[in-house]
Amino acid sequence: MFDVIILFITDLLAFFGIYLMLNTALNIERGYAGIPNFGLLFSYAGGAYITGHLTAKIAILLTGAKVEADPITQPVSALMVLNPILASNPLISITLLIIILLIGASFGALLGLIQLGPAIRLREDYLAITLLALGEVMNYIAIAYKPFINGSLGVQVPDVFSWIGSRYRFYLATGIILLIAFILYIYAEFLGRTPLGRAMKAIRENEIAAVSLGKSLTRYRAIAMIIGSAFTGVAGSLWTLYSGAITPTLQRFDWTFLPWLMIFLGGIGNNLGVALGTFIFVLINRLIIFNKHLLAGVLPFDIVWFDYISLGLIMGLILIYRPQGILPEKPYIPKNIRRKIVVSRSQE
Amino acid sequence: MLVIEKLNSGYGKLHVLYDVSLTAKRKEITAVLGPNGAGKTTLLNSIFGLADIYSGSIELDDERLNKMPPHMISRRGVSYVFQLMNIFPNLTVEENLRLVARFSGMNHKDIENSLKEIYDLFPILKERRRQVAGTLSGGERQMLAISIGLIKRPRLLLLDEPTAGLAVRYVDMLIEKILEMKKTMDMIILLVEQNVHKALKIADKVYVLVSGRIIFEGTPSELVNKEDIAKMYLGVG
Amino acid sequence: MIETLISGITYSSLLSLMALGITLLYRTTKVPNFAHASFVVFGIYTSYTLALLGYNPYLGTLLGFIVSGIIALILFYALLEPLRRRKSSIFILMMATLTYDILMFGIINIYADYLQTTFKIPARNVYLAPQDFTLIGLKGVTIVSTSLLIVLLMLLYILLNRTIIGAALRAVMENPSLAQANGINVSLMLALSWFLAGGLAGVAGALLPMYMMTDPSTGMLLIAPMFCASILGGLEQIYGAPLGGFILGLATTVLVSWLSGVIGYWIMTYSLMVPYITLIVTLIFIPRGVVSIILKR
Amino acid sequence: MKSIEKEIHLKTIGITKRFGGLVAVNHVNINVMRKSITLLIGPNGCGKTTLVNTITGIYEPDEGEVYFEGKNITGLPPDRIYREGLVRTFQIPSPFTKLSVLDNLLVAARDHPGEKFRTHLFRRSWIKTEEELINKAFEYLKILGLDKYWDREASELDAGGLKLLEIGRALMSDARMIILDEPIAGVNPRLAHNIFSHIVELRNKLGITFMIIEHRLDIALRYSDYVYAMNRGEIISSGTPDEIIRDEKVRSVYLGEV
Repeated sequence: MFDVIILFITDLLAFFGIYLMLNTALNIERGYAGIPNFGLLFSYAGGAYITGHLTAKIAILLTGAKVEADPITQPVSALMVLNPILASNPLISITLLIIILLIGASFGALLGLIQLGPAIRLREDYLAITLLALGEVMNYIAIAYKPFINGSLGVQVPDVFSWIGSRYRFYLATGIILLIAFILYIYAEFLGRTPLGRAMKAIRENEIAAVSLGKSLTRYRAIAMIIGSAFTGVAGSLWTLYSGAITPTLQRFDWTFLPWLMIFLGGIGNNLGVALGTFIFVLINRLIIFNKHLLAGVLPFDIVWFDYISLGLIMGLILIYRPQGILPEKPYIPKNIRRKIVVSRSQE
Repeated sequence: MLVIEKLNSGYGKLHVLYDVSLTAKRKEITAVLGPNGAGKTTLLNSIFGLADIYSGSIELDDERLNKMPPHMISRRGVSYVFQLMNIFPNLTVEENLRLVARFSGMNHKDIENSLKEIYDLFPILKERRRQVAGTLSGGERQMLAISIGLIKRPRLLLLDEPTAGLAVRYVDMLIEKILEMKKTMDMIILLVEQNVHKALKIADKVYVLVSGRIIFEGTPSELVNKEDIAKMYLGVG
Repeated sequence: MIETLISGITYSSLLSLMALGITLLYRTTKVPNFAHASFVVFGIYTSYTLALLGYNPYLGTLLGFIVSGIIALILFYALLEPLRRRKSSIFILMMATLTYDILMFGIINIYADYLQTTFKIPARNVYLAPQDFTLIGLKGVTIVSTSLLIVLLMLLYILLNRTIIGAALRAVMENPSLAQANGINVSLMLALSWFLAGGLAGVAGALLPMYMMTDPSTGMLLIAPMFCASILGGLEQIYGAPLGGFILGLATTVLVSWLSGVIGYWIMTYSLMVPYITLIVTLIFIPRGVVSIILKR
Repeated sequence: MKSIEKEIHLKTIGITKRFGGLVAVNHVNINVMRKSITLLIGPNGCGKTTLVNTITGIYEPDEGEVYFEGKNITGLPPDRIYREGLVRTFQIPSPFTKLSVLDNLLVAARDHPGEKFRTHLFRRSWIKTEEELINKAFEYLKILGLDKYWDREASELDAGGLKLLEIGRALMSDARMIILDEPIAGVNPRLAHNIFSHIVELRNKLGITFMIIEHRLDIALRYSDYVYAMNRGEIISSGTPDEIIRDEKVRSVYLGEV
């Protein structure tokens, strides 16, 4: 029983961490810069698939191991050589993890720019169409181009967490996911308080006024998209590393719609709200999934479709009744200035 | 007869008009004057159901218009000629007119008669009837906008600054036409103008609206004699 | 080669029907409808259900028009109209269509599960081409889709230009506030445009299983080509949609098959990429569509 | 000294802007002298705002050229024109609604190192600039009487407050020339006079050139050096305030007197 609870909590926290990264990314893109990124899947899948493609290759380079088998098409035999080396060598494992995450971030950022590029100057609706349309492309590429992640079969990746012992592997992975999610969250909050974040929000609030005050629309949109997509790419990388394998089946529902639902629930533009929305959603969602077997056989259809309907309904209700979310956005007021003002007032 | 009593209205939290009362009679031109931002357009919007009414009443021939949606008010015989965006730019001149006529439930014969009347009033529109409305000059465009308002033979015509931004020859001509409309057509004309001089020339009754309140009510000659109001409106000391 | 051309024309006709609805909705409600693929999928399952019940699947075009039209009306009245009344932004409206797409995806899958258990058939591989007829060497779907496109375009033209309702619809597209000021019930006209757009997508969907293997997720595959065709034609002009549909449809089929002869067969696996590339090129060079170039001259 | 003051700061040559068949601005030539307060007057819909939009890059002119400080800026995008040192406000206030009043002003600052992607992470590299800017912003907020509201959401200001916020943003931009579109519409007379005396002060102290669109001539004329009167898209008269008041053409079309 205790094990089950631990398992549940680890799984919950891992999902929370991954979604927190995605949602803060989306919050930077939409909540700060006003980009309606309906194609979050593009850079997320990009990060996940490039990790699937490169992890083994980089591991071979780092360890210098002699691997005859092609790590993409014959992953099992390649991993038989690589995994023991990684398991016995924490230093190489961690280096590999860091390299992979950096690659995930830069590939994600690049993809974000590619996705935004054609519509960067255009109106919000064209922007949304372009981003949404390109969202699915990464799956088609991964399926069509076999050497990428072995087509629709997918690949397994070397385990960078098992050096702590296979028993604790998931705890470590979850811990690292949470740590990185936390760092990204802090960064997003920091960005919101910098002049850069302020300029992004100005563009979101009123394009023409912001441009007339010298803010370049394309420049700030691009920066927000680069930052956001880098986050998304990292989340994709971690997802692959956490799962140990990846197939080109990442869905728009899970990796675009749900993040939107969570940030709407929590409050777009407010990082704390986003984190809260993410936690509430993931908790309920995991509880349902964990207890789904209770419903199997009762319903005449696959329970998974029920998710689509219930979550669609919830989103509809949020849109109509509380589009600002649980914690609506508030202007940022630096405390030290407030203090200064109070002092100067009292002197007068 | 249009009777407005103690009207308070605005947009959401923005309260624009305060206790505005106004009466406009059939076969008369009632002009509402006032400086920019005084709430003149809001008054017209309130009559037409486009603003939020907090209190007061608007009655046209003893029928209450408050709370009716704009398309129902329109069907009660009210035409509103906006200051801007007042034509369908990609339809031809005649399509503009016929479209609106058909939607007011007129039969074929009435439409033809009404069209003839309008072409008599504005011969230039007859010349241009096959032209796409978006390519008309400013003055012609304004004539078309007024004609769109007239085609369904309204009981009440609301005109929002019809001469704004027009070339001189059009201003005089349009003012003449409005006078002609008053004489030949049986309707109430409520005119919002900032061209005081021209408005005073043709109006039967004048209201001056400043900061959302009516500060003067009377005939044009009475207004001309009250110098302080003229000054306040004109904004020149 | 001729066969590819014929297949290309069929695909283009179907694509045009879908893109037509997107452009129509964009002109009236000013919102890109991300739920359009769901309307198509409902069409697919309408003709499939008819086929299962032993009727001619071509009856599905008529029934699909009504079913998908109603699905679109529900979206309009349940989500978009309340949001429009609250003066929600275009962004919120887009989000609402995306949400509805998700909701409908769940519903159609449950329906597929239901068919599967009731008829004991695999309801996720809907392919009706084997039941299609042939006439003078042409497949039924080719004849029906092209002629339906022509007929529906003509009907749409007559509706918009020869009837009073169509005139009102055009007035709403041109200047909604002026239309409303002249007694046109704008909300009702918007509802009509949603019904028509949903219906057109339903017709296309009903014909789709005669042309290709379909399933509930076919919609996701189609969303990019539909929007691409619509933008390629030009969102500002209704009749741009079939133009965009044919350019894109022929490029995806004929051009790719010609290229596979020249470059190599492997290129075929990337034919799915054509709409994306076309979309990118269009947005960079002619964001207002092909029609805008033609009209300028 | 004299020659610098006589220098032309902004010059338009034959600016024309059409919308379909509508000629909104018709061959307009104006010269705004450096360090002057130049008024642009005319009835509603006469094309004043369209002229300003065409000068500041919101619209591209159909004909004609705009020179700012001797440089041709015709058709440049708004952010480039800001960079050249020419800033404008909007007739309909366009605040950044969800930002605080203070942030609204700070957004307008020029070349803020904290706005650069490369340096934004290093707080130390921009915090000094930020503090200086905050002090400067508070000075302007005090002048405009907005300092009590510095931490409110801009959407909480009333119509007059939003007008003032527009002006504050323009001042914050360190522009050499500012175009104000109806800065005192909806502002009470006392504050309006206050604003104009501050404009004069800023001109005298910092040498900023002002071009001002205004309807309330009773207030505005008193503070201006030169006036252009527009009607129906054309300049119908220009001169000193005294000359303009006496000009028959201006009286008849603008003031509506017989």
